[in-house]
Amino acid sequence: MKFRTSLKTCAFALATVAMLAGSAVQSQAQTPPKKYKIYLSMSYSGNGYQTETSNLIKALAATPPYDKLVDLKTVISGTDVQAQAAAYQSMVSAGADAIITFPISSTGLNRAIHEACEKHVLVYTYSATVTEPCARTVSYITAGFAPNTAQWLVNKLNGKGNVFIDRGVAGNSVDKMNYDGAMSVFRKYPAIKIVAEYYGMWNSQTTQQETAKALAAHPDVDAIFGENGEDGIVAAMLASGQKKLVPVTGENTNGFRLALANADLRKRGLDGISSGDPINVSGYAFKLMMEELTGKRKVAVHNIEYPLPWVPADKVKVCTGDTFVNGCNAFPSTKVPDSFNTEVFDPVLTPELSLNSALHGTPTPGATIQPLPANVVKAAPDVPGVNCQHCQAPADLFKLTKVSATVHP
Amino acid sequence: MNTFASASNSNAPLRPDAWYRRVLGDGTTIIVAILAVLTVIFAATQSDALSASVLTDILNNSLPLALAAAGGTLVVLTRGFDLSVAGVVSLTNVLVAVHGGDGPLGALEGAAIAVAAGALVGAINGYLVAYWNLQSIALTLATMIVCSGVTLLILDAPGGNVSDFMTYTMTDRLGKIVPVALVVAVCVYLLWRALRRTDWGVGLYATGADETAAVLAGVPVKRVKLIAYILAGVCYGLAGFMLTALTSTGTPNAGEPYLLLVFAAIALGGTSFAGGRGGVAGSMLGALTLTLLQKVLFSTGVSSFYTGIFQGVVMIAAVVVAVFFARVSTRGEVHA
Amino acid sequence: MADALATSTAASGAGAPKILDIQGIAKSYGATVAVRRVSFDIEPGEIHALLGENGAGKSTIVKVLSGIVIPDTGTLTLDGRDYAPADPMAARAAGVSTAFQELSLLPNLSVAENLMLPRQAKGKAGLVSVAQSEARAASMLSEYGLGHIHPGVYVRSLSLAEKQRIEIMRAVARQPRLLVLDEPTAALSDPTWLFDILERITAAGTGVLYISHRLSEVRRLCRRGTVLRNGESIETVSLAGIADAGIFKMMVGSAARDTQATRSTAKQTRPEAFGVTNLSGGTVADITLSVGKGEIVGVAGLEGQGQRDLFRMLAGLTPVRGGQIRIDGKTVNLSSPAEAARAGIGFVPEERKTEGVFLGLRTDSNMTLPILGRLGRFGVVNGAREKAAVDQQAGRVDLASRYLKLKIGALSGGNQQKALIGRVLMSGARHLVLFDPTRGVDVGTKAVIYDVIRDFVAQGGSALVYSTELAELIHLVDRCVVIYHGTVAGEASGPDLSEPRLVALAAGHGVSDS
Amino acid sequence: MTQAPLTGGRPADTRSGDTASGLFARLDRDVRTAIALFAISVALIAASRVLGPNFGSLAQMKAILVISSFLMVVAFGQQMVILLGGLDLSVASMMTLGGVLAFKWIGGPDSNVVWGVPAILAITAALGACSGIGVSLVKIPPFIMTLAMGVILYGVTLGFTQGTPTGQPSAALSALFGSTAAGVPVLYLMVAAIAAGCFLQMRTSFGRKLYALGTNPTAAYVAGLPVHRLTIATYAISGASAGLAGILMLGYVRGVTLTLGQSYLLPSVAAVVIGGTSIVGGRGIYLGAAAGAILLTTLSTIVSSLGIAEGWRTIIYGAVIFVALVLLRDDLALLIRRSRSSSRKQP
Repeated sequence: MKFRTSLKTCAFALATVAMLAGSAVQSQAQTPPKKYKIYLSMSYSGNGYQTETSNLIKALAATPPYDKLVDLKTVISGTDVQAQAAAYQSMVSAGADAIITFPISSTGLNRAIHEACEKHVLVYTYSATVTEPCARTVSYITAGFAPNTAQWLVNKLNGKGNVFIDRGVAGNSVDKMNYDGAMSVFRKYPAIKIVAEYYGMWNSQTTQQETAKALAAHPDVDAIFGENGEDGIVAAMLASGQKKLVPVTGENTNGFRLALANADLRKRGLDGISSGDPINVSGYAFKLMMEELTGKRKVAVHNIEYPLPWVPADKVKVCTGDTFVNGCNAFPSTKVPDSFNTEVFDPVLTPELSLNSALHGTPTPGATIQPLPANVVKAAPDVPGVNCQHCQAPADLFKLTKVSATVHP
Repeated sequence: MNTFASASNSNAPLRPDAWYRRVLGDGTTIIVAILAVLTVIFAATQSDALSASVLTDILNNSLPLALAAAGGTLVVLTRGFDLSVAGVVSLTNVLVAVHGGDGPLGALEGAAIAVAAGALVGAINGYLVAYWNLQSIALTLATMIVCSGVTLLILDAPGGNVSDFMTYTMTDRLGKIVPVALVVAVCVYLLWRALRRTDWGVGLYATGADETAAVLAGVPVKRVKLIAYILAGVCYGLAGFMLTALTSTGTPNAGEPYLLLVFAAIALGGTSFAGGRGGVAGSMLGALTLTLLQKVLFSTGVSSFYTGIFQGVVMIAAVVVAVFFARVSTRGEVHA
Repeated sequence: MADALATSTAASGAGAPKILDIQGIAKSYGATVAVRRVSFDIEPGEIHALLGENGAGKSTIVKVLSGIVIPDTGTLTLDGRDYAPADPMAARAAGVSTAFQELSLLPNLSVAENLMLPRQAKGKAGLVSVAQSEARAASMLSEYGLGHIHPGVYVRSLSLAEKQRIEIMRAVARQPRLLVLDEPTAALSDPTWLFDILERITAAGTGVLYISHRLSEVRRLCRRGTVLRNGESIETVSLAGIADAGIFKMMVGSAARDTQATRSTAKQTRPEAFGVTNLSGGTVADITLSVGKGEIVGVAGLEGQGQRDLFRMLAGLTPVRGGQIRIDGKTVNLSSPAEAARAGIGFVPEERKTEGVFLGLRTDSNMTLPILGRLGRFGVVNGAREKAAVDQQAGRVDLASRYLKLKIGALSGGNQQKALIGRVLMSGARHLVLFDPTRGVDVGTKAVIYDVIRDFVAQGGSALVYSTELAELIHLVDRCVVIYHGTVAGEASGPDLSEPRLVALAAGHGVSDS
Repeated sequence: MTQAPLTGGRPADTRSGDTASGLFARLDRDVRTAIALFAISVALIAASRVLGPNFGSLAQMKAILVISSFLMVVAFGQQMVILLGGLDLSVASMMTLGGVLAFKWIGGPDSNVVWGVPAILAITAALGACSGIGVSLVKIPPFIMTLAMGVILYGVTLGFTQGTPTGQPSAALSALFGSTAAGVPVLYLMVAAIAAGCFLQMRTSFGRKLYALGTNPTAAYVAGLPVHRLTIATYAISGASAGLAGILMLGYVRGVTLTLGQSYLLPSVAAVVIGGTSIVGGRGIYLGAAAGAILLTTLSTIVSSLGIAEGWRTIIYGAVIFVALVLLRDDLALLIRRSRSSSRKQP
């Protein structure tokens, strides 16, 4: 009886999937009539980012037809590598079909992932990457966040001025890559002086403190290159009590975008680019993984690039509703905290998602999973230590894609 | 019993404590018990719990912590605290990843580097604590910070390349039976047994229990401390080395989690922070317990959000039980 | 002074090369002078007694001889060779071994390990061989008649007496040229064991420095003895030619005379202030005594007879096993010092440094500690009132006001003791329980302390005082209870209250043997 | 302390109290330490002028003070515990908890502050008291008790928030760090707070008994002090001050993360120890700890403006801590005096 119903539900589920996907009939016949056991492994760093990414995945897993198809378990391991490695191993022995994870180390988890692959467990990492070739990594990292924002700053400064660099976590590969990317641009301009360089730990609170210190020492700063937690930079500038604000580049916190949208702050000199790490990368990774798992897509590439968000100050538009309709890309502060990462959904990649998905992990009422565009997968360039072990980074790794150098050294 | 009672029947033979008292008094007993319980739960809740591969994984994952805890124990036995463990593990981790060579010889070279670096840091700590009377906890904090600085100079992002020999052979099973990790652990333990049976070993316990009396009895207290810190450094070095093999990479802040975990393991192992009581074996088992606990919490499906609570409770429980048994086993002693 | 030196040098003038010759040793710690000028010598095969009150400098001499303390000035020669040990091992190597009063045994090691320290017996591969160590230890133990102690036993489970035996045996077993024994019989109920050993080794020409409060022992063992007082060697005497009283006089010195103040000899019966009945606990077997209002009762006894635990039970430190404690007529249960204090007991412990004063704090803070609550409102201490209280109290115990602002650790032992007693009085105690209140303090301070105690009782308080100095008790107290083997051996008061009488009682036999 | 019988205690600096002359020398050693630390901080800032014209500006000092205020608050509780001869490793989680609760409860209308702050302080104090009970009654080593408490609290916070702290910033709290005259109000508050801290330690009977208990637990027991109550109260204070730091942090950064307190654990210990407080307890004053906190903050500010690799910055940071430790050793003065006076054996 039970078996029968489950069979029926699966049949129904598959039918819908097939309908939506419009893919070949054989594929559904082949797919086994069972729930996929999927583990979401987060290495808790404790900032809102972690929760929002996982919420998107939970929301998608609860969106028909995946709600019938997916048995999702979330596992949080501490901030040390062994803990997460042990978690992977436990998941494999618990019979996971797939693991989608935010890896804490780009290299430290390779063994555990390798073992998982050998047991035919599909491993997807989102946002952060690993160098183990058998894993699929979905990330924006390689999309040129640092060089583009840095170049934008240089253009803005006409090639001369004092700049702060707000870095992430010392000794982290992404931090190094962002730094190298930014410096690859700044070095070209001898008139650009890096007067302070500090670690904001990718959270608003530390960023604000470190920025405040730097501002006190260098009130004459002309621009600030920021990373995640950049709303702290704006907060620090406002708290420092100087009239004059300076251009800031950063990632996608709602506080930052609202500040960019704020008219009188703009008048005081605030300007900037909101770019970098999109929450939605986890949703995209999950959908991609499901399509590969259900056999509806063969993913050939290991490292998949997520398109770099790029929102200049004048493009910031506060949404009235709970979705990004007619080009709005930020939410009123009554709806989300400043540290909320806004880039939560993409009309093309994840139309199923809404604000509540990101905030509470709940599916959007009435929404059903939409298939990803057929040729969506974009291979990411190799970056040694980030997404491949022994490899050469392409010479044009830090090429400019969003802006072009308008000033010349 | 009081002085006069014993004085009056002072010719009644005095034999060593009954075995059960000694067993109870020894903190290791408690940790073994806890370990047993956890293993049973684990075996009951996870089908392949006792399979060779799972066991090897657990041993591999807990070995670095076990080694670090073994080192920390030596310092705790002298009534000291050594926070430098975090720095030294990171440091040796990147040193091995960057300078370690290929094949068995390369691994050996890496181990040598790690041990040397650890010993050096340990020597600095030990000298300043023993001969300059600096507060161990504060000094080693400074050493830790400096070490992590040096680490960042050597490697400013995860990297280095670790030979396949280390990555795979060193974490495999010898002849498909005995996990290398187990072999390493046993070797370290045997080494400790040997050291315990030297004048330094006896002096270590004497120093920790009562420094004044130890001096009166002619124990070279300062040298004993110095050596303790050096050997601790060596253990941290080995921990960093094995961590490199386990993670097959050098990570500049790999040691940070160990800072507090080490002391958790030591406490679980029944070593007294008042010095002079406990041993390395307990601490290594304590480390194993912490790893196994994670596994059990997973297999029993405890919501990951609350794992911390369980770890903390287990720690406290272990110490309380140890304190209690210690009292039981030492009841009726004359305190002169 | 000069003649004292003369005699000592005269004594050491002729004869075979001395085992030990000490000349003009001095040692001071910061402000506190431990030893001023000490000179004496020991001949081969001699058991030389070192006599003096607590704090006279005996233990410092022991530390100097065992290489723990390096003297500031003075010379030592051992077997005619210069002797300046840098550490305990050097002393041992030179042939001096010591059985310490504060035993140097490690509780967490086995008897065998302790005996072998710092070098254990090695087996194959140069590792410590437990078997061999225990074998050696066992033979040693049986050789010295302690065969009943298994060498594998942890020292922490030995009785105090056994520990003392082990400590002595370890020192003797090293076959030293000079054996230093600091209060070796303190915990031994039957010292003949030790005496036999001493006979054996002195026959072999070993010199022994023997420190003990028990004159009867000293007389039995030693031909000569050197008397210390306030860190100076007063005289080296041949014990045969001098009576106990004479020795005591030398030890106590002028103190005996100038504080020979009038003692309230009137023996009227007083209402009880506090007392104990059939009290047992710790090393106390069964003690019954009572202290009247306005009365000073002394307690005498050889070391380790139970007096310590008696006092500590009254202070709420040692748990009571049986019997009862009465204070102001009410039966009380003193399970902690706090309760004892609430009950009106003011306790002065024997170990001033470890249990009495707070070395890190200023003298005035030390004194006001128990009454801080009364010195202000809402837990805030009123500086003015505190100062007033301290000054008033300082005057009472005759403590110079310039000391009050200093850390108490910088004060001499005498002044520390004054401050400590001042604190106890301040706390508003009605009953003083003083354990050796004049231990290691100079003559002047002693006089002050006596006076303080006297006017305390004069104002209706009561006091129970233990002292190792019989002379002191005799002229301070109204009556004196003598403790022996954890029980009351007897009591002396009025004309009966004399040293021979007390010595006799303390030695456990009713009639004087001197 | 076990050394005492061998070295005959430490007359140490105490002796200079009556012999040495000059106002500075006559000050209490701990006060001297604190002043020395302030001096070092000022010297650092002055020296940093070479880095840029705006170094050493009043604005910079204000900023440094504001930022160091959080560390100061945590360090206060930490120091109370260390004075006792203990250690509180739960401050990090406690601080986070304070921040998270504040975010949830105090955020929004300012009226919430009225009940929210006391409520949170009460909770954190109670949790601290639990550690105190474990340490004093159950006799669990402070290191382990507070470590475990920290781990547990982190788990609780994680579960309580399900990963994301939710709530609103509090205008009232943010006002403390007012935008324009940045620091000025805080400045006064801080001076007052430091004074209050020292007052609590020096002038209240609680503080006095705390020192007594720290210097000599045995004597404290024999003297009949309420040892258990003192211990528990002290850990409660530590918990509350960590909680307060968390609340303040919400005011500063209008939002909280679950890593709020992590970066304050070791600095809190470092600030206290550098401030001349002995880890074995009984000596040191809050003025020193506060100075230590300011020094550490100043140091990191200046270091982050040095154009050198992060590695070198960290090394410099650690090295300065080390130097401070050596310079402020308890018995340094004594050692110098000895090595000058005679070839006496060193303790």
